[in-house]
Amino acid sequence: MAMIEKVLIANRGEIALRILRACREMGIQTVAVHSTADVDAMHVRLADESVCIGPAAAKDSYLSIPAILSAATISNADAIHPGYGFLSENADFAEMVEEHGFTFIGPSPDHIRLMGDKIAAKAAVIEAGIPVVPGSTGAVRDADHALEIGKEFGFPVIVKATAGGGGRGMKIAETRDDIADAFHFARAEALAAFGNGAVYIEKFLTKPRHIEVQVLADNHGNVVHLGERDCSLQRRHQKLVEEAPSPALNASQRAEIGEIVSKAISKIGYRNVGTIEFLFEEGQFYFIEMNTRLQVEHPVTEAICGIDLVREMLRVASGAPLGFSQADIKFSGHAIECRINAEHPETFLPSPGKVGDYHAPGGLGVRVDSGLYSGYTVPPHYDSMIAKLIVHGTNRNECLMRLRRSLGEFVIDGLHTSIPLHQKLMEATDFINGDYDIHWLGRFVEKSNDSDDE
Amino acid sequence: MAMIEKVLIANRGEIALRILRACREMGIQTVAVHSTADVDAMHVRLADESVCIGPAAAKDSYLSIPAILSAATISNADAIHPGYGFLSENADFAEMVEEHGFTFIGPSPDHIRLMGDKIAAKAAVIEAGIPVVPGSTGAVRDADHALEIGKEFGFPVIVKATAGGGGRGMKIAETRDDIADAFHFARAEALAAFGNGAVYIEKFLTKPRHIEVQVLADNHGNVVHLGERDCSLQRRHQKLVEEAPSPALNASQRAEIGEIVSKAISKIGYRNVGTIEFLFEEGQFYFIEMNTRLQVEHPVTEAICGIDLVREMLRVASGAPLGFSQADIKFSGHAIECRINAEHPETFLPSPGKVGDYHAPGGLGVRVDSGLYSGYTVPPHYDSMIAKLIVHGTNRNECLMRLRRSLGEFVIDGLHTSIPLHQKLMEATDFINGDYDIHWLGRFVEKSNDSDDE
Amino acid sequence: MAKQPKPDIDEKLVRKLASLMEETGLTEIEYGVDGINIRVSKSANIAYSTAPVAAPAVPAAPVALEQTTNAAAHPGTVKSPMVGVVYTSSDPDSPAFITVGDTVSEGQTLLLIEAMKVFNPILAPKAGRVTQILVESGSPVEFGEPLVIVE
Amino acid sequence: MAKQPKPDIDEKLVRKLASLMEETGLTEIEYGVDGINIRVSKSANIAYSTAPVAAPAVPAAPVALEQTTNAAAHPGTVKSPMVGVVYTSSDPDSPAFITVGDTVSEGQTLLLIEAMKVFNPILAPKAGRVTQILVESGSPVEFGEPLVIVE
Repeated sequence: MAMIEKVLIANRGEIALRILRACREMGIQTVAVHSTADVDAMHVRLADESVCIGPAAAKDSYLSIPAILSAATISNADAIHPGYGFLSENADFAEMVEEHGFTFIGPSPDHIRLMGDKIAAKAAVIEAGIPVVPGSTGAVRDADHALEIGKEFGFPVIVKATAGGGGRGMKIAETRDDIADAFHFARAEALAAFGNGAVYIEKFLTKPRHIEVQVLADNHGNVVHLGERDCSLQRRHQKLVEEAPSPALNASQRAEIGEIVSKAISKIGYRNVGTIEFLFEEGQFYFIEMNTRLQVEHPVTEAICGIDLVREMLRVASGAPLGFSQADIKFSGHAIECRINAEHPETFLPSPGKVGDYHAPGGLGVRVDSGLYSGYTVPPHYDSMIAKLIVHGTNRNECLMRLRRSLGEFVIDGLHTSIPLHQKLMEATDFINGDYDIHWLGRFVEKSNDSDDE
Repeated sequence: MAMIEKVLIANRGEIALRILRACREMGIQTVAVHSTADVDAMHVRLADESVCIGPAAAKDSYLSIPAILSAATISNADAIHPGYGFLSENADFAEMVEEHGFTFIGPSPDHIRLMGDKIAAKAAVIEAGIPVVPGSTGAVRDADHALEIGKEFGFPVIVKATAGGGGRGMKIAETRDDIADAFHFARAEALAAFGNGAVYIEKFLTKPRHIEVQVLADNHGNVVHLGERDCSLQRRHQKLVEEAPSPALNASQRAEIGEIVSKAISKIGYRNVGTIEFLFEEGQFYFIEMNTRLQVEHPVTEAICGIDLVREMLRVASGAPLGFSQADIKFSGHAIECRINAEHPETFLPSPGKVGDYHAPGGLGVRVDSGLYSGYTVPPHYDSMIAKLIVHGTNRNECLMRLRRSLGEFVIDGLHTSIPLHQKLMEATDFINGDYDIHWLGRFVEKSNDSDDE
Repeated sequence: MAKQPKPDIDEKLVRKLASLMEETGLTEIEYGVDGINIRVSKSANIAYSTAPVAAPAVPAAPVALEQTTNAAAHPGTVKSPMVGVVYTSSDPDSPAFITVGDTVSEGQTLLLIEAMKVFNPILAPKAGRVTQILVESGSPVEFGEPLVIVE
Repeated sequence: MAKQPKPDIDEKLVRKLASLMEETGLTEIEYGVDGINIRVSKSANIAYSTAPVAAPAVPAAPVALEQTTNAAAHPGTVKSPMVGVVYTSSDPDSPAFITVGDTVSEGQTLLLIEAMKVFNPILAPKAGRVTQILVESGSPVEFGEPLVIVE
């Protein structure tokens, strides 16, 4: 593959600006595509060229494959970066991009397709040596069999109807004393609900963390992992704060899971960036899924590794080999990202509209990725994330202090934003102690809103 | 000494904000002092407390020792950070600060005094093993003696009247062939001008770079150096762009001069941060002076070392030992700082006034230190520096590309700024190649203005 | 076109005013001298055009931009429903579907737009007279770009 | 000006108007002289009213602030010439130098301000009646802070 000279950025918002910046720093020309609602977007203003590809509705613009490929054709782009969301994990899009003679800046369509199919993905990663949530194969015969399996996996476990769904025919057994009851209950309910009493057993995680491992692979067989990110601070499956390294891992656990993941990626033959997401509980990792794209939270990894992931994506896509091996990658300090959304910090109602004064925090260790500017109007059609504040410090405490300081300097007038929620979070003892799981944020928000109402 | 709890910041502008940020990140309270012209300054708005100490004229406010000490008294501050400029290298001030029971965040008054006296400073550093520009001791007897000295120092050399000044009684000898003529000329002119024909000889540097070494020392005998900064891009002795590491030094030269400086600092018994400035030509260092304070360009050192220098100043001042030794300090990548002044980029006429749109660049590797915001009025009473753009990259080329990218994103409307000059600089072949000395920028500005006029 | 030679625009004057506006940060300048009257203004939104543009975006002269804007606002404007390449005839040897002054009926093909190797006919939304054709054959068009005015 | 040369823009006039506008805070100027007609305008700059204040700065209630502002604007206000600690009497056991309602003569001591262990007398700038004393003994004062109103 030849060096890429002009990239079409098939995305919007902060990530489009992120990609544009990386291109500009590599001397690569940029083409911004945008809907009619995004004509004033920062990255559209900054791009070398821009093409309007459709109306505000994403399905007719950012999700329209013909519009994007036509824009690439008329602008003579030679590669397309999909960003995240939209078409980034659409294998058909990746395939069509390549069929039309453009370079897709990401993994192969086959790998996107494989990881997009939950069952096939799980089978593939098991084969490649990645740990998954243990589950019984075939139906559980009787209560004794259930106990045997429960002891193998370790309690708690969950008994689930093979034909099940919608939460019926499911029962958790907290300890070995509960397993017989749970088995009989689940079987009876399964029989009543689905006419099929067959049940299977899975290990049940009560308070897992969400920890994901970033990988980077080239087309020449080189694979490295860039450590993990802890993304346990989620609410309704939306990540709000991410950090690296995870407060729950030590260096040997990091090296161990990293090596497992690198080997698996190598075996699967994956290329470009990717993330393996895990649940983590009591020292064990359990595969959730693989994201075959750049992630929102990639900057925390960049901060602790000193590696520009978008630059690496472009280099790998142009056929270049990685310029470093695993031994060259050093983790330095701690980084936290706060996602700042245009939404009410308590009700979470979206808050699009015109930005009044805008002033981003500055100084040592502070990075802001945002397409906002004073006078910009946040359109109501898309995701509410309007800025990312990424802070780096030599250790987690320094990082937290810097985050407090910079959240206090951040001015986004005219909209409700999640800044006040982040400020509350930074004062929460559990968060300060790194003591949280994937359920923690939901409870924190509820409690915090309740106490505000008093 | 006890931990510092409240710091009075005896400065203004970006450095006052820089110090405020470091304090906030350490949980230290801040007191901003300001003149009537700076009531709307960013750091005044952000400080925990602020005290108006006088009218706009610096001599009645930022240079008024009684006003600053009174402000420290009434606000119950326990330490004073002088920043740079103003009273930062005033030994009497440092002394009075300590006499009044406050901690001076900087070196001892004696060290400030020593290094403020050019002759005493030179003697002290020679004693401590620091190389200086070679000069003859005592008067030169005759042309043969002059030749002997010239051969010892290496040509060119400069013959100077012992009683001289104002450029009279001075003559450069480019080669050994010129030395007799130069000696006779200088002696004759010296005799005519000062009634004293005594002359001495110094090595003459034709195209030196300005390279300075950053040191950090605690009160417990620990000294480290943090590598060098190349500040050769100066115009009329005003630095405009600084970088670290210097394109002219290799790792062994860095380690060598660093060790010489560390040893000297140790011998002199200096504490807190300081900078030894050198001229550098043909592989040799020649002492200019020592700055006994934080410098404007300290962020490039922070970027490549991952050390927060203001935090270290505060820690050292509170009596804490350095948390690292020389072996712990790793230099990573390359950093460049652009000083952005409120002045016309060609005429250099000051351009104070009201800031219209203000938008700082963001993204990976970009740091902005500035007290500007939209609607702020840059007062005409003080230094014209309004922002510092500091960019870090894994190597010098990446750094330059990132600098171009971020200069292109920087919006400061309503004022003339040096941004266009920086943009020109980034395209200059000599600068790109790192091939410049202290005279280069002056010539570049002249040439560049001339070609614009065509 | 018109019979009498219209007084020409002195572009230099306008440019000078524009650069003065740029320099001074004004948003409007009206200037009248020797029978010439010029008023230039810049809308608040576009005030951000001194803004973070490293390289100039889509090359479009201010005058062209204004024309496009006017065309976009015209009620008879047919806009491009997609991004692609416009063609004024079915193949290079055939005559153009329409020329300025033609009367067209509703549903008549005005142009073709090629996107993804498919040629999409652009039909007249109503009957009328073609008063302007704003694109050239073979040129790229964006979504929403004015193509033809039918009055 | 010349009689009939090529019409040119008088940049100086526009610049002068622009700087006048800057100075005066006007948003529009129209100017006609000697057949020249110039009108300049500028969209209003939005005040940076909601500033980046992380922690509230100097604790001062809005009302108190307003009072101070009013006092600062009063022509009879005596302001502090230095930062320090104000005293209303020469020592704690002595009576205050002045009380509200007192008539004072020019040069009479109103208060003391201690700075650097030195007590500096604050003298009445003119004869008059003390209508307000705005500070309490022992409290810190900034430079320019209103102390007393003498009418």
